[in-house]
Amino acid sequence: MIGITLNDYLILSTILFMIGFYGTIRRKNLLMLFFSTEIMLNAVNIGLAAISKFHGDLTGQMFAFFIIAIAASEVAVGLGLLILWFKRHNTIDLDSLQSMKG
Amino acid sequence: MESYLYIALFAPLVGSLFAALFGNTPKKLFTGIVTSGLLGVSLVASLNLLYYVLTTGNIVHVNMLDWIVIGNVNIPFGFVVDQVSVTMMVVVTTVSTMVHIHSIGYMDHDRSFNRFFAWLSAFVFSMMILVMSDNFAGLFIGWEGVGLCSWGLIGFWYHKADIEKSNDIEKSPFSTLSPYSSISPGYAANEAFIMNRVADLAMLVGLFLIFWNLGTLQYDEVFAKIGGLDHGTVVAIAIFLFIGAMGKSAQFPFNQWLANAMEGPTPVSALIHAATMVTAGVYLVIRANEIFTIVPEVGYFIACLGAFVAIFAASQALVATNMKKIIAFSTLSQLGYMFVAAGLGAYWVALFHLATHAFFKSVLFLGAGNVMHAMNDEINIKKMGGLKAYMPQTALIMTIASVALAGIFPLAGFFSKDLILEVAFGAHAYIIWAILWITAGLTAFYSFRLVMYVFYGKENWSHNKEDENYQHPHETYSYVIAAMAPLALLAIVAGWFKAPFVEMITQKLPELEIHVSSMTLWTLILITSAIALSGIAYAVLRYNKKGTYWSETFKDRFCYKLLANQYYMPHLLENVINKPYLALSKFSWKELDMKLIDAIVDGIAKGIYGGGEAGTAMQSGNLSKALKWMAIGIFVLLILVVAFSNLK
Amino acid sequence: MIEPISIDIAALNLPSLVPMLVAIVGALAILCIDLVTKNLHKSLYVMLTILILLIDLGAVIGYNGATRGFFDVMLVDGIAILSQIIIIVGSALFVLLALSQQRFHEYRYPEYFALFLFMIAGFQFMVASDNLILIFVGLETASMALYTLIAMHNRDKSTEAAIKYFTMGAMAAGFFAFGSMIFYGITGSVELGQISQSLVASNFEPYALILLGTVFIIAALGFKLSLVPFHTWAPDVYEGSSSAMAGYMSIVPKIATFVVALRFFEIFVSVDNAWIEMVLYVVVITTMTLPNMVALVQTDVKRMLAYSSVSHAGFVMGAILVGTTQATEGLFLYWILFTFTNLGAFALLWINRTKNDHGFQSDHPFEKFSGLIKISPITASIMGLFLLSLAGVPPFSLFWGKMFLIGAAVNGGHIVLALIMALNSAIAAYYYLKLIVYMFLKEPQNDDRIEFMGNANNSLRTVVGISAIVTITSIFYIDPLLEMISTYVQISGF
Amino acid sequence: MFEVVAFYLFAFLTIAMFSVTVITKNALYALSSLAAGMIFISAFFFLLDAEFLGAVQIVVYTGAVMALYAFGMMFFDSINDVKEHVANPRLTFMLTGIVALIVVFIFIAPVIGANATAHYPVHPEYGNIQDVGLVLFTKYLVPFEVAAVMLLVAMIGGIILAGKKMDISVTQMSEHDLDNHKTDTEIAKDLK
Amino acid sequence: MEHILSILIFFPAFAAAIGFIVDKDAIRTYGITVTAIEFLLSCFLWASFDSNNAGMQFTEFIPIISQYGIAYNLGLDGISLFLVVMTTFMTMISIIGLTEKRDLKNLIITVLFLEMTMVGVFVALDAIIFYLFWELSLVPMLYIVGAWGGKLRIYASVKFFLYTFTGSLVMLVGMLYLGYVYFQATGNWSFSLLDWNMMMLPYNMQLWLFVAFFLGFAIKVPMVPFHTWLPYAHGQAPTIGSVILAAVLLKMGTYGFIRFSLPLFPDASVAMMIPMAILAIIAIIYTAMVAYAQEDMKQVIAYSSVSHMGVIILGIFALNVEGIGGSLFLMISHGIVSGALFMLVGVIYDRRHTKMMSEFGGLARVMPMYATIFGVMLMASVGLPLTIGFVGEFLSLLGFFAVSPVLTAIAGLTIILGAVYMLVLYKKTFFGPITNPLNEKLQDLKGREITALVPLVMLVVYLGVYPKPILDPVDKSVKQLVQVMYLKSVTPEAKTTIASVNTIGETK
Repeated sequence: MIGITLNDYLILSTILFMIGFYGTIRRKNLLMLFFSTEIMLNAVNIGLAAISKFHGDLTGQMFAFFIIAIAASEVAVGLGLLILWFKRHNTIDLDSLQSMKG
Repeated sequence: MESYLYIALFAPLVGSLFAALFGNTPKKLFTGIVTSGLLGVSLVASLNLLYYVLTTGNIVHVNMLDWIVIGNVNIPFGFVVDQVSVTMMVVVTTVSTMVHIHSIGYMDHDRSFNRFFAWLSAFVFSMMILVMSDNFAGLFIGWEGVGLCSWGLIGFWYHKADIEKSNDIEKSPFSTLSPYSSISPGYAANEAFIMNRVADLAMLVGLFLIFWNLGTLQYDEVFAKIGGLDHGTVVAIAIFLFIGAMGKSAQFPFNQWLANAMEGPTPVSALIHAATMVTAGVYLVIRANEIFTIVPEVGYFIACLGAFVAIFAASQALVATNMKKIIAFSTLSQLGYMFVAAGLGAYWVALFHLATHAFFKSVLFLGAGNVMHAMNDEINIKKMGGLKAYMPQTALIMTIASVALAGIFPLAGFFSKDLILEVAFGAHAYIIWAILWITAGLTAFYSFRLVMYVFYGKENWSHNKEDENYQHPHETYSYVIAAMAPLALLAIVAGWFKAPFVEMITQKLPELEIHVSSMTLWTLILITSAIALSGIAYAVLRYNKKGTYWSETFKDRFCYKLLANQYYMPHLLENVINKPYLALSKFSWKELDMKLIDAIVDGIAKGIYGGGEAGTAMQSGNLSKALKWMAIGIFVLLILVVAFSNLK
Repeated sequence: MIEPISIDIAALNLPSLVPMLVAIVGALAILCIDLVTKNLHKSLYVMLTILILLIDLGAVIGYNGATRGFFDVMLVDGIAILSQIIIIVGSALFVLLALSQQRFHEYRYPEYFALFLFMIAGFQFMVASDNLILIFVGLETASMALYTLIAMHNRDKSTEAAIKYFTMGAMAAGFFAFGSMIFYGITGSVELGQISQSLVASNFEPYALILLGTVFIIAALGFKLSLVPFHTWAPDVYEGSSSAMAGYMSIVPKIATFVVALRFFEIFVSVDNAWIEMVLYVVVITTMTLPNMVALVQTDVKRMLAYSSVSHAGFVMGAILVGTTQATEGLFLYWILFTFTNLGAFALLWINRTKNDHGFQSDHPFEKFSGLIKISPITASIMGLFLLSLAGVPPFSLFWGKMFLIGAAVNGGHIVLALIMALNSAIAAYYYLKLIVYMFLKEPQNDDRIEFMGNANNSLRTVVGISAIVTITSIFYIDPLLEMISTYVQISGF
Repeated sequence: MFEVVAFYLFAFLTIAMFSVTVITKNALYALSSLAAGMIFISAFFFLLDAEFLGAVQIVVYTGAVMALYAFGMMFFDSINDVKEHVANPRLTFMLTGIVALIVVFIFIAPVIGANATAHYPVHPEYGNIQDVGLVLFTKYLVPFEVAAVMLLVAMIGGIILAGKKMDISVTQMSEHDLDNHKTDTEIAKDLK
Repeated sequence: MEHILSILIFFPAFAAAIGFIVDKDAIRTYGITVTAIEFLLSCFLWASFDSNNAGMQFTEFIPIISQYGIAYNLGLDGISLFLVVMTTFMTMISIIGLTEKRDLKNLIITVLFLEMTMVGVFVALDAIIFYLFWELSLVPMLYIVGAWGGKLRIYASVKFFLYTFTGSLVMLVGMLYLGYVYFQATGNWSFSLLDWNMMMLPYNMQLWLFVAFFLGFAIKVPMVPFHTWLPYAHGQAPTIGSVILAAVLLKMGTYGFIRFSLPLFPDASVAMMIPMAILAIIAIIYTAMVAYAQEDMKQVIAYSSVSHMGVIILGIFALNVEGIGGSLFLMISHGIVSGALFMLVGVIYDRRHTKMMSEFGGLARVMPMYATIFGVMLMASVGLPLTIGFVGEFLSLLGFFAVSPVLTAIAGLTIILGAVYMLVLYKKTFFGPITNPLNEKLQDLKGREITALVPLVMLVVYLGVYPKPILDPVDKSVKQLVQVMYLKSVTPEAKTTIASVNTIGETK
């Protein structure tokens, strides 16, 4: 009977990570862009949890736990920045911030 | 004796410096007098030394102080007075003293009177160093020194503008029929200096060869060791030294500068370009006779070249109307004679002719100077005529000089020149002899052609002030004549001292042996004198009959143009060397340096800068682009993983 | 049923935590003060911050406990101490710049200084641990604070800069997490020491997977160190944030990350792994060269300096590539000298920051500085001094760093690298020279918009003065400095 | 057997959800699919008997994060479709595609990490929560505290950035204006 | 007495530092006094120099980076002595003859700083210290050219800086590598030349290091094809800049060859004799032609410097006492002569604000004294015997003749081509009628210019007639140098070559 190996989990996590990755470089709406970064972090979490399961080692879960915390705080700061920008320019379109170049 | 040596050497320097003090001030008569006086002192000292050497036969050798001492090099300021150098000293000091005095008169109207004497005395000093030095380096000092002074004196009237070149043979600065000796004094001066430099390079190479083979430049040591070298090296040394000599003595192909040097004031021509400097080459060959005797083949080449130059120059003198150039050409041809003698190993003969020639040629020039002075710088002999009536002494002196030059018994020229012919014959160099023989005739002819044109016949100028060719000829100052008299006298009597001279000089220079019967000798003397006389006769008679020499038809002939244009050598120099060199230089500056080398340097810089501008494309300022760049970074790294995962 | 766990406090080696705690407590204290009394002048907070930093510094220097602490989470070895010293000193000098003559938005917030201290604590955790988790958390703490600090300058550019930095930072965080996950997966540990051991034990198998993890870590660290091609944020962020902050960012976060990179790459360099060497070679060379070239064409001084510090980072990255002890010493020497010089340069820009720059497309265009030598010779001379030092003209401080690093490369057998380093210094000289040319060789353009030293006051002058003195007198203290560095580096066995 | 089914089911669901999140034009869809995805992920945690994580996941994300985003979206009133003109999606897609391929390809090889010694072994007899608690409050106490600080920082940051004081920018006001003691509201008016 | 070299280095710097306080009306006097004192110090140095001691004298040693073997290590021998004296002398002269008006204060202070670096280069015995001064000298020069120069001044100065900077950075890598080699050989670090001279290097390493150092030096000299910065720098620089640049800065490169390349890489030097000679000959002939093509007086002299530096290089790579000694002497003479020539051009530029030859003509009539001094310097520049120019040129060529008569003959063209461009320049400028009415009323040399120029003229003549005072110490030290090369060379060919070029009768 087919069991689920660590690889399966890792592949899944990779796929999710890449979806998030794709989203980050594709999205132009900053809010949605942040969604994608969340996805990336969550994908990693799956991997970590899986590894910790298959190694019988708790570190992975710890790591995942901290990553969740990090993700949460990123949301806070990110939204703060977005709001700041939106108040001035009434848009959160990524192409609106191009005042510096070269 | 050392003291005399130092006096003889440094008196001119003192004079020169003294005159130089007033170099930029208006004419001060005493500068002329002082310098002349100091030269007189130098002359006396030289005579004293001559007497000493003559009587005792020992030579004076002093080592003043070290000059260049490093590594194997040890070059002192050393001076030697031996039979050869003392002869030169006496000749130089004599002529230059007279020339100085003469110049006081000749230059009296010139604003740069003082500067002139500063240069002139400086020249004498350099010449003295040249002849008195006891090593090749010292000789080279004098060698360059005289070059410098001749530069300063040829270009004495530097303020004259350049003559534009023209094809009209009457106006072209390149022809001997035009009133211009050269493009401009400045040009002539530079030309002379640079041409000499070319020869000097060869001379330097010669010195280097000597040094690296013998480890010294002292005459005595070099001549002592020279035999030990292998033949090839000695040949090389001899050739290079002689090339140096060719430059100074304006031998072909370095001859052109001498003719152009006639831009300088006439006393300068008399002193530098007739009597002394141009003979330095001959002196070098004589001085280094130990080297040249080892390599007779080189000597023979020298002789051939000398013969060629003799006739080459004489032929140009035939048609020239530029008085000074005529005399310059004759100088050139006489130098040819000397080289023949030197080349054939008759060194003392060469020296003897050098001396006699110095006397009569300088006085000839001085005479010409008087004439030009009287005709306010008219130089075309065809615009003169009948001047004997106005300036008899000058006429007399110049005639004497011409006779001496022609080599008529018993004047000085006869003894020395005739000897050379004998030498040539005795060396079985019959072709050379023949050439010289013909040249003797030509010489006699053109010198008297000059005399006739200038002093006899009808006056080709007008007394009346309105005419543009108005002239007011007059005899020059008496002291000028007085200054010329001794030289004229020497031109007559110099030959008579042949016996004591030989007796003295052969202590230093090899004996002369001519293996021909006295019978042939006499015949030689006769035919030589014959051709000389006939030359004179032709000149005189033809002029008296026709009043001119070349028919108008003849003037259109090529050979006439050839001679009048100095065998087109100036044109050659201009078009084959000067212009291409300038063009090449411009090319290497504008094209190579600017457009190639510098462009490459700037190109690299520009390339980097351009890279920067291209690099800014990465910085579009668009966030999503930036994120893409990160993705690309990951991508590239992964590619590297896949590609090089074997690296470990 | 869980048997009680008993922990020996002594074994925890709490002193290893003290420095960070000092910073954190200080931050909290500032927050409390703000709660109690509002609208106190910023100078109070600046001075408090400096005091706290001094105590912090004392705690760092005075530390003489074991290298390991708190269940081996803490790792206080030589380079940790060294880098903390750099971090703290740099920060202390930087915070003085807050006492600017003119009023700027961020300095109205007491929180600003609290965040600042939190950030420093974050950096300290980064360098004082080899546990990927703690490193990650510390890094994020610092970053969060940094994003906020940048944005608090509160003009469009600064907000834009913060957003850009933040977004890319989030992505980098993802990379870091992913990379760590892979290493955890392979080795079952998140502590670099153990990772290294078990990798050596398994002879780097599965190799491809290890390299994969490495790639993502490189990307994450590369972002922080602004290595090409992860550097694209740097110029914009530097330009957007205030000159003071820009100068700070060019120094402190980087040294923290450098230490992490040092610890990480040590795993591979110690077994001189060919792949890493190649990759680092590529990265180092591009990071040195490309920003150098781009800096040539900049029209704004601050942006030029941004590129230049990117290139400097690449230069120092070379030390990690070489990997010898001398190289590591060189890294720290270089960075200490660079700290003062760069801080000085940015501080001078900060001093010349004026609010009425309307009409200029940026804060510090080159034209603004033309003929400065005629207007205020001292400023011009000092700025020239810093630029020459950055260009590596002896005997100014950075020359010794350059020389030492190139020397390390040579001694490590990387002649080519050394040559490229040298040539890059030559390229770099050009854009530093560009500003010198404007200041010294051009005529001043009398433009009423331009006002020099508008932001200057004694404390700022002090910072510049200190930097200048350090830059000039380097020749006298290089020897002891090097002694100190080498002792610290050698005890931590790099 | 159940495990397998569950894995594939949830794998499919999460992938689907997240794909919607990154592809859809409608922000609302994106948000909700994201939330759903998060919940499904927590399912994995339960599968991997990390109940604690699972709980945290649901609480933090669907509780906190999503709420925040929701507020954010209302603030930016991007409920309706957002229009994005992606520069060249094909390149982007290929880029990620290739990267993903490589990574997956590498992952196909079994992770030989199995031999790795568990430094903090799981004690099934305790149950996950206690287990986690043990490690978290011994080994990972410091990171835990630092995380606390981080959250504090994030909080302060969020508050400041979104705060009212940022509406007016002292940085952009001339010293002169600042000197005549204008109140912030006046200044704000001037800026309008 | 112990620290005379340090005093010599840092006195000008210190003076410059406190010079900021001096009022700008008094600054010229201040500058003259300082440089005069400096010159007297260097004379004192000369006086207390022991000519019979070929080794280093007045050495000082203070460790700077002990663990990397870098030390503040100074010393002086016959090779560097006169370069130091010449430096201080020319600096003094150039400040005396200074006619610049615009912010004089900055200018003089910069020159004083420059003097420090120049002296430092010549007395440093530690490679890094040498490099330190070497690089530092660029900065003041950059400022002088860039701030007081002509139209293209910024381009010129930046080009000068970057070009030389790049070259010397490569050299720095070479130095560091050499230090590493020394470390491997002996186990301890040192960058001291004296230590380095102790070690023998394998042939290939010598070649590479030679190239590295070559880049640094050749660009500074400058040797064709690295010379293109020079015409710009000279053409744009103010008079004082050109004077110092030509007189001293260029000598640093050739000095570097003698001090580093020859003793450290004897075999490489032997192998490079002919290539270097060919480069030198190209420089001699090619730049002489370029100089002839110029229309700007200053450019002529600038290119002529390149040409003369070619002769110096030639002499150095003769690898015999005559050649090296000669090139050293030529460095001194070229320093004095070209310095004087640039000053003379400056004189006319001050009066007419143009350097174009076409603008002039017939100046000899209105400015006789100027013309005279120019003439003297011209003759010295074309190497007329009994002027300072001859001795060096003669010895350099003589020396190389031992290596290759043919090449020497070609290189000898310098005495012809040099005469060509200089005399043509002289004719265009001073001879002929006065064409341009503006030149009618030009004022001849006046007080300050005379006081600056006359000493130079006297030197030109004195050292031309009696070069012994310089040649003696040079002889000793160069003999020792050649000895060192002979002992250190590892390949037998090199040994034989060095021996043969130093002995009489080996040339064919």
